Amino acid sequence: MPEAASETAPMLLMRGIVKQFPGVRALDGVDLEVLPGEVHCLLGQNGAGKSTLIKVLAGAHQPDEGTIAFGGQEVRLSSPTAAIRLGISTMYQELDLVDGLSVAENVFLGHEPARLGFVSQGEANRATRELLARLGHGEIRPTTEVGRLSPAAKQVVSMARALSHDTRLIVMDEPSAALAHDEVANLFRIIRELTAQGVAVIYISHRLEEIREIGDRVTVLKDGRTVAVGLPAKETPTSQVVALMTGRNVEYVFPPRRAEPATGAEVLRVEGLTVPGVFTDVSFSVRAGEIVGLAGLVGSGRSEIIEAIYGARRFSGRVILEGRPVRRGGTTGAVRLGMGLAPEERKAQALLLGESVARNITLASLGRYSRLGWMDRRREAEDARGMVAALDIRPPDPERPVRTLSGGNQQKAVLARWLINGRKLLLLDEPTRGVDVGARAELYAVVRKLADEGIGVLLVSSEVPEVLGLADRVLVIREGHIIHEAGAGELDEHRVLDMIMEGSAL
Amino acid sequence: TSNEPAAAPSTAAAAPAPAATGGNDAPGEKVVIGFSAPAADHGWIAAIAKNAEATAKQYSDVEFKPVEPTNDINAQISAVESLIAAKVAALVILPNDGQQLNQIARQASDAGIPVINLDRVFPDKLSYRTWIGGDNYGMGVAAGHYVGKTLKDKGVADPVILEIQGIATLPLTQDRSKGFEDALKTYGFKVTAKQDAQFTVESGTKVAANLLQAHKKIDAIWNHDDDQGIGVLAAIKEAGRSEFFMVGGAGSANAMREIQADSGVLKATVTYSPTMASSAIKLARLIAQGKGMSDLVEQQVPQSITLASETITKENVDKYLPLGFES
Amino acid sequence: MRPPADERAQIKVPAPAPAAEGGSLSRLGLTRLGEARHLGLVIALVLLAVVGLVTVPETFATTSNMVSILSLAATIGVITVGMTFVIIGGGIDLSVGAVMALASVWATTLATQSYGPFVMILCAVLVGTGAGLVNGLLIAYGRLVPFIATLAMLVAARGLAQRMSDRKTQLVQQGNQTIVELSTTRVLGIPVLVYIFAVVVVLGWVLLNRTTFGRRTYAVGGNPEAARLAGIDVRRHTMLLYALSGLCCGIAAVLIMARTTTGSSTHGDLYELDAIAAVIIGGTLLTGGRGTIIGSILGLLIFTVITNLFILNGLNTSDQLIAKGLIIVVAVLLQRRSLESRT
Amino acid sequence: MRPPADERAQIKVPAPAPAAEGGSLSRLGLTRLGEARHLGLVIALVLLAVVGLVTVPETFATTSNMVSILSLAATIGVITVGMTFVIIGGGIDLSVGAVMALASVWATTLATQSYGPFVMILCAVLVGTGAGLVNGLLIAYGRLVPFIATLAMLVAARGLAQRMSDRKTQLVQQGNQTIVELSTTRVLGIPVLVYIFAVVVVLGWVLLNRTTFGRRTYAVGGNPEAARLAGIDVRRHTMLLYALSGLCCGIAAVLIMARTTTGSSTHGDLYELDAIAAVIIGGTLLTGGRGTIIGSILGLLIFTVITNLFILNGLNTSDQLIAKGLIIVVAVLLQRRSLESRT
Ligand SMILES: Nc1ncnc2c1ncn2[C@@H]1O[C@H](COP(=O)(O)OP(=O)(O)OP(=O)(O)O)[C@@H](O)[C@H]1O
Ligand SMILES: Nc1ncnc2c1ncn2[C@@H]1O[C@H](COP(=O)(O)OP(=O)(O)OP(=O)(O)O)[C@@H](O)[C@H]1O
Ligand SMILES: [Mg+2]
Ligand SMILES: [Mg+2]
Repeated sequence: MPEAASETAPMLLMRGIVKQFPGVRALDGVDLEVLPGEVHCLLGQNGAGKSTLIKVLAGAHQPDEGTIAFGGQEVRLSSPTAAIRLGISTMYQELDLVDGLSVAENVFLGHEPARLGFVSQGEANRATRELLARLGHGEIRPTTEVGRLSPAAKQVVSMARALSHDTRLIVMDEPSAALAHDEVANLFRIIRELTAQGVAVIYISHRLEEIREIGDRVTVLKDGRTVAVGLPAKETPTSQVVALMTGRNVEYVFPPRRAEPATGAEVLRVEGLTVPGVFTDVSFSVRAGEIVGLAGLVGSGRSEIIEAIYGARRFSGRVILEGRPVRRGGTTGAVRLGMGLAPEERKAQALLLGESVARNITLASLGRYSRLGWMDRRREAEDARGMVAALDIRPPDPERPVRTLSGGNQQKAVLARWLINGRKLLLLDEPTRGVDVGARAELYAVVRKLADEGIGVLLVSSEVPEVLGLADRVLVIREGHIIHEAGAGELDEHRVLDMIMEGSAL
Repeated sequence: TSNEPAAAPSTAAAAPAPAATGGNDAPGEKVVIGFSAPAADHGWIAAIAKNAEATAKQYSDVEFKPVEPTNDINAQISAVESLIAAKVAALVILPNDGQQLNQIARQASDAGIPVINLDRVFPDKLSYRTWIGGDNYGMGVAAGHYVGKTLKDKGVADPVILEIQGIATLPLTQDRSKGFEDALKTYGFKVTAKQDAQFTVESGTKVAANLLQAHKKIDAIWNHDDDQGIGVLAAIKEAGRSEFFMVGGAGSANAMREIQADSGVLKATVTYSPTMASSAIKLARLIAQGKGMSDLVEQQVPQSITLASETITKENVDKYLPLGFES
Repeated sequence: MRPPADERAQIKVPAPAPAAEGGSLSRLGLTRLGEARHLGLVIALVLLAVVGLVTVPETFATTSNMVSILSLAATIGVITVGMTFVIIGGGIDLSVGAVMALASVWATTLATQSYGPFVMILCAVLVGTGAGLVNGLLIAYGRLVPFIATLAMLVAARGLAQRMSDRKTQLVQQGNQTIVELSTTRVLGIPVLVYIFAVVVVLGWVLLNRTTFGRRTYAVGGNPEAARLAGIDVRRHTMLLYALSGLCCGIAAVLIMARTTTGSSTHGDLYELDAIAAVIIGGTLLTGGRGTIIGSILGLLIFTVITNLFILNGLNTSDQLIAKGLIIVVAVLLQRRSLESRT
Repeated sequence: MRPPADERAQIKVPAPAPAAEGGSLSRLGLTRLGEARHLGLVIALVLLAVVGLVTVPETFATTSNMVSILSLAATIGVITVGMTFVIIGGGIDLSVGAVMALASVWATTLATQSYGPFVMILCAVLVGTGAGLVNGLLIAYGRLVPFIATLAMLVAARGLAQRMSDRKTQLVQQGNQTIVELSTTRVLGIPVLVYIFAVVVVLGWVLLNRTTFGRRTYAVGGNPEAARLAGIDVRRHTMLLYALSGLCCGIAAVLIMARTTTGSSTHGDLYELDAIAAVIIGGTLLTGGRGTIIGSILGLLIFTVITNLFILNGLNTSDQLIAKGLIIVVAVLLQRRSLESRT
């Protein structure tokens, strides 16, 4: 198919696109060429400019320089509507849904089926139901309020919206970040359907194996510039792609595990933990120096387990930290006892986006930098600077608003918040979501180093290879129960997948 | 009201024309008179401000220096401070609240500036040179007598008498209510229910509409203020009620025209005339120039002057109409 | 390495379902109908009615008292409808009372009155809409914070109203009594002005719930960036929301002229607080994106019934105020309770 | 169009650096110092001063006039400091004026006055803090919307103040003139009450910028969920913010007693609107998480100077209001302009 496509005229041709934000040259002359019916992958580190480029393509940003030709004609995409009219629809990276509206209302937002301004809601619901069925998610009701859906379901709604337009080119900005990998397979099925009909797809992801599976050709961005065009997705070696993206030779590997199982004291012990309706009777323990991974499907209750341990939700059962039962003191108590949580949704749950990196890092340890409430700002700044250097947060400027950092660096800032505070137990929920390859490797190294220093780590990730590669021990969760526990070395991805979906290992 | 087609005499003209009595009106030494009053967001207060300004304009020897009217005590204190700093020859002050402005008035007096206290009285006599104002208690008494006598004449036993007050937190409101109550007592009557409005048309409508629901049969209503009375009358008309009569307060031209026409429930109003502002300016001028009132024997202006509250009915309304203020 | 595609497709179905399925039916059916979320308000109203029936049985439950409550609610009710749109759309309008006053004054000047009642009505509506448009332009295109822009309008509109009326109360003249008749004429025992109120509420409800304009209002308030990316002209829509609120103020001005037979710069004092409070008690979020017209109207009725009850019982203002504060808290707690028990 | 290749290579070295390098310095140095963002306000103040110097040259620039401006600003200024905390913390407090009135009434009852001036001051401060605590409890633990909870407090506190004072103005008695002396005694030509205002501002600034409490306030307002997950007790902190605002109202009550020699249920009418407006003009976001004390005080001074200029020029109320509306819009536009030119 890609071979056939390459002979036809390009559907989209972007040349020399420049986009300047105040103080940032996000795009510095990007070229992009997409053929009809192909899956064109866009790769690049966090902050390389991928999202900015597709926002230009969606008419959401106006480029400062450069030309765009669509279907052989030069076009000006002056607004999102202009792009939609041309047949370019976009699934944005930051979910672009309105929580207060229903699924159907979101899908048809801006182009509601209407007569004289009166929405025909029945028609919208019916069309939405069809779209969702086509996406393999007939169970999502068109009338449900979107705010009540899980992130994965929201992603599906976003997809349905993109498909609700009569579209010739669909842009997907990290659609798989919120999906577990069975969901991803479903996504790929739909992408294949689309391309078979001649629709082109621009696909952005930080998971290189996905690129290999679905992609036809690859364009690599680095620092707002195109550094490689039209690489064959299946043939190009991973190392070459990574080198192009990062300018370095980063190995996409996990740091070495300790040789023998951790024998340190038990840091955390959980007994009969239950949150009714979410998970039941969960018991396990984490030793000092050990990384324990929780594997499971989206919605299997992993985040809730972590939140319950952290005191962020009500539970029954016992949580024992270093031999002492934790009383339900809420998150304040948990932090005081030495726990730290890097939550699932960085921006919504962890960061003060408008504040500086330094202030985000010290947020949970204000007490350490104050006497009688009075801040010792010099010591605070010093330590924050030290943390920025230790974790190699880039750019190494602790006073920069955290909002302007790339995803990986934001995640490092969240980790730094707990490192600076001397934790006994770290709870990591999807620590590498939306983080690029290079930064991932660095994060893995940091987590391993922490464990080696004697901290217990509980890790949740929807990427099974990550759990297997990083953790010492793996707990497999299905529908709120622990169904299997084993050393990471004894498991492979296929077995884990079988278990979390079928429970066949039981 | 401003839009009455019958070109009623202007408010300024409604102020008593300077009577040619002796040398009081002959130009004298040039004086600056400072003036401070609450915000003119209400017909009566607006008439006060206009009367003061119009009267000052009649004299070539008076420079009128008004400051920002405001309902915020704090800001009125500031305003008076600025007049003291400007060293005016006399100060006419209608305070938002006499007690709250007392200290600053005292400061003015201590600084040698004669203060003419208009209407709402300062508790400390050292704070002002002369007080001129209406008789709030007397106003209540006048209304009480009118209501009491009328009902007695009709032979109504155990009448339902309602009272619609102005702003309840003003001392003047409490004085008026006291007078009304005391006068009614002499006939053996008492007020059945009272509610306070905000001196605005709209609040009058709102309170009256609810009161009319609460009382299915009413004999008399006294409404403290003719401005809010427009709203009260509108609510009465809307409810289609007419079994009672109503007495107004303050004496606006509009109320007088209603009384004159005798077409509705409004049968009388008791005056509380904003002409007092004109008199206050005249007094300030005399005091600043060291003159007395030429009709009186004394060499100096008296320490206090209380206007009488008069009862205006269909019989005497023609006489009063030129003095009514357009609210 | 991974299970074959078709197999996975099978398995996948229930994946995000537990989240959706369980709650969706009850949540949806009810929230959309706007019944569950208003239960607390209805309970509060019923409690107030019971208090009325117990304390003043012979007056409270009469038709004439009900009509009176509705007449009282009409003016501010119309304003509340516009305010609901603005707040759902993520804004706030502090200028409503002042704009209503300005419209009432402008419509009752001698010049306007000389053209007869219909021109007066037209004038009020145009002045209201115009002021709303200015708010909208300042906020949408001048990018002023709504709080500040409408505060400035509040101050300026009151000043202008005082200036135009020379601070006098302007009577509706004999020839234009058609306007006053809106409040005095009754159809089936109910004043015309109550019908106008009802029509505005119904139109507002339809606009919010059945048209693209309403859909987009929720979107603009809930997530303006998402709305923009969906091709909605967020600025234009914002501007229209304030114009709509201004239009409602214009209609309210007609009603207040009918009720008080006057135009005055003192009309509508502090209406902004009452209207915003009614909207928020009605369950609309101050941050935008959520809310209902019915909730706002219920909230408003609670306030109106409270005042009515107090006056029927002859309570003095101080006690009224204290009780009102307590009732507000109780009403909101009741509403929260009833909402939570559902979820 | 593009810089030469080698030059680019230079810039590129740290991955997202080109973005960072340019803006960070200027952004940082200036925004942190809080100077750039206040430039517009300072310009607006200077323009107003110029107007003053031109229209009333002999009175405006006098010391006594400056002192008068500061005395006028003091009461509401103290309230504005508390309001700034509440708004940065993501809330709003509509009850400030009413709570101040209640505190002033409580402190001037005959019973309280019999214990002397210090007990009166203590009483005002305690009543204010207590009312603030009730607000805080309702909001943080009762989970009422701040707008509604503090509106209920506004209404109830006014009612209670009227009831306690029997709607009468209560004079500070002869024996307790110490309180009045706060406004009449001058040190270096400046009344003590201006010093109190200054001390409150400085303490507020220190609390916000130099203590953990201030840090937490920004965090709680900026992202309450993140604050909670970072171990901050968001509820307790929220409660303390309202108590702090109440404390400021208590102090303001002392100042208003000093200035007016009275306690009264009518004190502080509509102060809530003025204080909120000052805070927002000062650049604090109504959504929380951002803002400065200095901005709020500058915003307040703009309002006060406007009033002062009107007083000195003897403008009539209507024109004042119209002008005030326009000036607000211009000041905010100026501020926006100056902010934008920096970024
Ligand atoms: N609205 C904006 N204002 C200022 N700077 C921006 C804006 N949007 C993006 N940037 C900056 O532009 C650069 C490119 O960002 P972009 O979001 O396009 O990266 P990306 O390749 O999508 O990264 P990621 O993989 O983390 O999503 C970054 O430095 C970012 O901080
Ligand atoms: N606030 C909530 N209200 C109701 N149900 C919820 C809520 N949060 C989560 N759930 C439900 O609880 C279950 C567990 O969800 P959870 O997010 O813990 O799963 P997870 O394994 O962490 O998946 P993910 O990888 O998406 O985080 C799901 O059925 C989810 O829909
Ligand atoms: Mg991106
Ligand atoms: Mg999760």
